[in-house]
Amino acid sequence: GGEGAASGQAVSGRQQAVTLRLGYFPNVTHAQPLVGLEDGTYARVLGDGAKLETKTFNSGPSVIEALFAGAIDAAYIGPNPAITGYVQSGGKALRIISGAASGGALFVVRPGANINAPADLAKKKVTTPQIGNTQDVALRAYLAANGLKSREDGGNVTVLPTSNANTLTLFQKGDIDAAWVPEPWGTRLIQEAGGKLFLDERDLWPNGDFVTTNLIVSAGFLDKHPDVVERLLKAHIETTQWINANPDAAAQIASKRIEADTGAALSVALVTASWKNLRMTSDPVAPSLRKSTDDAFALGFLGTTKPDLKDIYALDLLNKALAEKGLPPVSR
Amino acid sequence: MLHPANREAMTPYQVFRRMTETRAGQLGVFVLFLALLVAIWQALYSLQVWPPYTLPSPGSVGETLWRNTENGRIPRAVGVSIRRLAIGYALSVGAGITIGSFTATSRLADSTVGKVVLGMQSLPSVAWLPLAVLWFGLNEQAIIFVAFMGSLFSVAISTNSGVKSIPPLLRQVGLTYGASRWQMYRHIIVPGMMPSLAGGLKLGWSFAWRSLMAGELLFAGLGLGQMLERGRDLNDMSLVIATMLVIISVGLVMDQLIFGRLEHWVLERRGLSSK
Amino acid sequence: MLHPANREAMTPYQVFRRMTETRAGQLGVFVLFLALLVAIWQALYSLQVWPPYTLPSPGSVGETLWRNTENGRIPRAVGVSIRRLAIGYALSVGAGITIGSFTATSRLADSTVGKVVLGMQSLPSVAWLPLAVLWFGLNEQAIIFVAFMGSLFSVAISTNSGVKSIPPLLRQVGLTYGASRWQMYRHIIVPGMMPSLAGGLKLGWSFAWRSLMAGELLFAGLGLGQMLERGRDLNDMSLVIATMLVIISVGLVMDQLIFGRLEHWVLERRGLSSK
Amino acid sequence: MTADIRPRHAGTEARKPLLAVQGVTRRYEGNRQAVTALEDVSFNVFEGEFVCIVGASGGGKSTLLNIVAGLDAPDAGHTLFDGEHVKGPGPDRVLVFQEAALLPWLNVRENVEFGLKLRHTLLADIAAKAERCLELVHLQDYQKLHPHELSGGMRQRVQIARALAVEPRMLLMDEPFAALDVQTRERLQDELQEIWMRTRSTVLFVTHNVREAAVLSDRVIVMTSSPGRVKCEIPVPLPRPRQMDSPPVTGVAMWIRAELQHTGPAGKEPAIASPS
Amino acid sequence: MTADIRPRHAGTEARKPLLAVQGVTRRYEGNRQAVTALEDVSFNVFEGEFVCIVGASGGGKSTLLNIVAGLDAPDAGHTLFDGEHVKGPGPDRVLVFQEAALLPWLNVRENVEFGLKLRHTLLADIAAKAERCLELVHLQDYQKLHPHELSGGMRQRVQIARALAVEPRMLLMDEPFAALDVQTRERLQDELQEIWMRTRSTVLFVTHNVREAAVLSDRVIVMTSSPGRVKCEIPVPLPRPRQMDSPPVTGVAMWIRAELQHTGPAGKEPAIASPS
Ligand SMILES: Nc1ncnc2c1ncn2[C@@H]1O[C@H](COP(=O)(O)OP(=O)(O)OP(=O)(O)O)[C@@H](O)[C@H]1O
Ligand SMILES: Nc1ncnc2c1ncn2[C@@H]1O[C@H](COP(=O)(O)OP(=O)(O)OP(=O)(O)O)[C@@H](O)[C@H]1O
Ligand SMILES: [Mg+2]
Ligand SMILES: [Mg+2]
Repeated sequence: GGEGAASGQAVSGRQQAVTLRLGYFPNVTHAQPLVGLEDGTYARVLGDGAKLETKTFNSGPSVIEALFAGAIDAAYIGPNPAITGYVQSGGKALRIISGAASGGALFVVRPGANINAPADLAKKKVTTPQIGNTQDVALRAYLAANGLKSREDGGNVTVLPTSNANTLTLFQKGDIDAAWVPEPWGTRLIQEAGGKLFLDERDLWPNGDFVTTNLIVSAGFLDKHPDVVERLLKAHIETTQWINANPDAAAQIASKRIEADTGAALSVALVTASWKNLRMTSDPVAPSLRKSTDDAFALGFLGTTKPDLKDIYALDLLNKALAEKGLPPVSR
Repeated sequence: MLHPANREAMTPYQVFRRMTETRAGQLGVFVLFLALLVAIWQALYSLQVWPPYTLPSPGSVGETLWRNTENGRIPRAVGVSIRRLAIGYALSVGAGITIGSFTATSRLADSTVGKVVLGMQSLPSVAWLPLAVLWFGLNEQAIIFVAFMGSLFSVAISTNSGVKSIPPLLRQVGLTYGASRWQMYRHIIVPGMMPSLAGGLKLGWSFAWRSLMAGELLFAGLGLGQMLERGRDLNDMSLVIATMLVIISVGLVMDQLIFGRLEHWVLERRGLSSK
Repeated sequence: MLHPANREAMTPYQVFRRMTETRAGQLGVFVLFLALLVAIWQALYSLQVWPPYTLPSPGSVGETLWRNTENGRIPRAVGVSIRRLAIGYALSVGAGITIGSFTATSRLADSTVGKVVLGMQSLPSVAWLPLAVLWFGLNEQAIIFVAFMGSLFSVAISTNSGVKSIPPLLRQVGLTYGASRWQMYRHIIVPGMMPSLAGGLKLGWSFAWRSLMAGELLFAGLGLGQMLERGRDLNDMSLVIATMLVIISVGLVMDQLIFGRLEHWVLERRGLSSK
Repeated sequence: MTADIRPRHAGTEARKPLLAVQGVTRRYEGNRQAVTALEDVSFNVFEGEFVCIVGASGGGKSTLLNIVAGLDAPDAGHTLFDGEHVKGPGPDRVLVFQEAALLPWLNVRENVEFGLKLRHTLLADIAAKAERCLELVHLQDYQKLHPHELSGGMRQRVQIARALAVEPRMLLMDEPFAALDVQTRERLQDELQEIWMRTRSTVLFVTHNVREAAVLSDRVIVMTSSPGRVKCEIPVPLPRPRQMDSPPVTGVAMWIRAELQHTGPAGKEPAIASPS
Repeated sequence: MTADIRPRHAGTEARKPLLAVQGVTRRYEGNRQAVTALEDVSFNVFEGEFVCIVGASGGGKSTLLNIVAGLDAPDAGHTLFDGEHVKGPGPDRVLVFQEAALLPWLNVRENVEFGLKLRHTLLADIAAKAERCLELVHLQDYQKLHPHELSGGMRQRVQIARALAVEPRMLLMDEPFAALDVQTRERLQDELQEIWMRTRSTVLFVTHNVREAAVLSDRVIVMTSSPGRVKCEIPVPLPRPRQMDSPPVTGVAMWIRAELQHTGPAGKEPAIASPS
């Protein structure tokens, strides 16, 4: 990070310090907070006017729980919990203010399973991380596009939503034939369990872009402290740029941060390898979120009325910050 | 039950107390109590103490309950969970009683196996998930195994302390009539530990039940644990609370049908009051 | 302890039995037993019954244990978890005994609060997570709350059955000496339920401990639960098993230091054998 | 002990009784079998009186004492203590149970102090009284033992000491001396009489030993069994102290024994007539 | 019952004793206080003999019976039963406990059948024997009750019936009749003698009632207390059946009573000399 860079923001002395409580996962898809918190960029850019507190989580739904309960103000999070959080609160609780990462989902097959074409998936066992999550929806949509169906829909592909950790064990044991998983699991399946890459999800999307991580903020906080949110976005953008410029140094920092947060290290090599399949970007890739929502709704995961995502994005501040840095705006 | 004439002179508290003298009255009081709890809940909701997406209204939870009952999801989940529980728990009761009475009657076993059992009891159910997957793969057995391990040690421990709390005089009765080791178990140890075991079995059951909820997270294979997780995953508090209510009800029904009776029966024939 | 002369004539089984007659000997036998278990483990590993990534060698687990102890992670995690546990459990014991003795002595309370307690006991700890966040935010209190709720009802239930299993004769002694309601609690009910409560407190403790492990998943804030979760996430079986061993050891030490003594003390002054 | 030949209970008929048992009936409705323990039992006990109850095993004596103590309630009839309805236990009536009802978590001394503590007696008084009562029952050397470490007779003696320590208005004793050897028994009989005379307390005493009844009591109530009823009352207006083997005591004992014959349930006479 | 004037135990000295207690010592090392219950106790009991043990409360009688039954082990000395070291309980010696040791989860009848069941007696025999023993103790109408629904005396009678039902080689009885009324007690004394003569079993019987000892026994062992030692043995070579109030029995009873004087621990004599 720009260690020596001067603080761009002057803070008025009379203003009371606001506390910004930021949630994230100690995981490779949350690169910006890992790096930016560790090297101090966030604290520096937020300045004296805002005190930063961080909380780490293991799962998206618990982030939403915390946001609903008013225990955090902003968080890095995957698209699906963001959607359910928005829908469940009737559009009241949260806004997506930026993207953070794109890509990073792999469909890996076990060599012994002899899967060479989509049709070979018939009568095979495939796992996804969680029923109704991004990868689960993507797999089911992919099956449908290739004329296959999961067992519960009357087809012959067994789709088993199970935790990523179990997937690795089952893959090693040879109990499952394929898995549609996010990073770093895709890389781990390949490196540690001898899996074969069958499909990189990027190949299914225009420009290879689909959103993996968003930055969300609670609607109330955005109303009250737009200035703080703006500075958060600046820190986010700055860190994103730095990571893209210095991937190896960033991987070192991220690995260190993960170890500090969780007490267990994720090797630098694994972080680097996983990031090869990811792109750090502020663009929330809005069309991919919409498409994913539509697929999920069609598969029956989002209730009985078609979800309305009209106000889910609040990108004005992001575009303002991007403009200040001379970067092109993003669209919703 | 109550003479109307008496009623007038009684305070509401006395009326309720009187009601609890009969089984039907107890049920009535309980239902009234539940109604009171629901009323408080509705009040909290109406006062908007918490936003509605963190505390849904009783009405919306009721609606979720009804919808999922009607479309068969809740009955199916309950059926699946209870089946798993029944198997896992039955196995753990059998094995637990065996281990527990063994460790309680042999000092050597107590200071080896017994100590390990004590330690194992503190393992959370999630610790068994990797092993379950490893040994059984993703299937019913794996889930049942988690429920089994969840309650095994607690049953063993309560059996152990149940055996140890048998008055020595009762053992001596068995001994003086020349009971063999097996006869001691059959005629003294097992019946003698019943009062204390009854409570232990009840707690063991809730260990099994809670572990089952954890075990059902192994993979999405129906069951109440999965339904709860689904509610959390979708941040659907109505579904979460509806599932919690179902879990509580199953717990209560189990207790009334099995453990309450067991305990009452054991205490009653010993002349220990159940009041 | 043992006369060498005697030793020759004894079978190994008898030697071990003899050893368990003293405290130090018991420890010795236990250590030997553990050594045996480790040997079996090593044999399983060497025979490649399971692939090494699912069953790591004792050596690699030992190495993980040692590394994480040296760099202070395990001591810190243990410290954090035990602190949380101590607070949550102490609160639940206080509240649980109050609720339990209340429901055991009032039929009205038993058929209202008591029933709700029975139902709540079957709720898995994860069900408390949303409420914990809602009421306390993401902080220590929230985690402690989960541990508290995890054991509260079990303590209440064991207190309840402990009170109910007090021989009526002992109550009558209190009554005939004119004990007030408070004196009955203080002098008859509380000491009278101790033997049965001692076991209940032990199980309550493991409920608290297991719930804590679930509560620590609320956010990644150190603690053993988090360490276990991490090991699972990384499929680092060495870390998983090392953490399990730490959890088991904490459980054993707690038991030896607190519950074992409590139970021994209670049983001993009542003349109930602990053999 | 000095001779006491005052006519203690002259004109008792006119006085108000301390305890009035009136038409008391108690039935146990077991799940398996119903038992009538007491049927229409009535009698009075006057202040300062020493009344013994004798009767066959299973005849409802313990049930009766429980009811008087307020630990059990009759199905019909009622008991008046000092003119008031007995509705529950009270510190004015203390029961010495037939079983050695010691609190297992207290040692001998703490058990004896139990009643005193509940009454908020001064600490110094507690110590002194407990000490004295332990000496009475010859257990001063066993103060620290717990109940399970005592012999049957020792347990019963602790219970007696506990009751004597609180000096209640009325002492209800259910076969208190049954587990004691002759010597201890006689000593405690003497002590009990001495305490009774000194504190002017009232005693209701169940015993199977007819000689004990004759030596101790002002009046003996003989009960039949199945169901338990009052068969008759035998007055014992002998001067005190009485000698266990004196002819008047032997005579009264023989009278009680004669009344006791055929108090058992009909049709259950012993196959071999007992030679007495 | 017919008169039995056979010299049952002539030449007992030459015969091998059924039970030989040799130098038995038993100390309880409590945490708080150590108690010597028995010190160097030795005596023999011959096949078919009826031996009574009398002694002060806390004198180690129950401890002694426990040791003979094999439920407790001496710290020094040993017991031989039928020439073999007693190492544990065995079906040839059955103990009637001082407390009413009934199994609370069994009803009266099941309690009586307990010992028979353990011995794999034929079902029909179990029923017949239980029936007979219940009648002996007059409890045939209370078969279905559980122990907590019984009176103290009834509980003790159930225990006696349970022991009699198995007809053991040696019957160890610890104050079995203490809780019983005179009538029941005398009837059971008679029954016990009758059974003893019929089955030729051996009985070791603890009692506090000196007359009971005189009426029942071939020999009385008098024990001192603190620590428990054998003070003396009194032979009772009277013909049977004996009458409770006959002069020889009264004489033996007075002899036992005299031996019992001053058996208690030194310095603990009653303040008031008992008048007997
Ligand atoms: N809790 C109970 N439930 C049922 N029946 C009972 C209960 N307590 C006593 N009984 C019955 O009541 C009758 C009288 O019992 P009680 O104990 O009063 O006799 P008792 O005169 O004291 O006899 P004992 O001299 O043997 O002590 C007995 O037949 C007994 O079976
Ligand atoms: N488990 C025990 N622990 C410690 N001391 C004991 C134990 N059992 C008995 N004693 C002591 O041993 C002594 C003898 O007890 P025991 O029961 O044998 O007497 P006993 O002769 O049967 O008396 P009683 O006539 O009162 O029944 C007593 O002083 C008692 O305190
Ligand atoms: Mg009685
Ligand atoms: Mg004794």
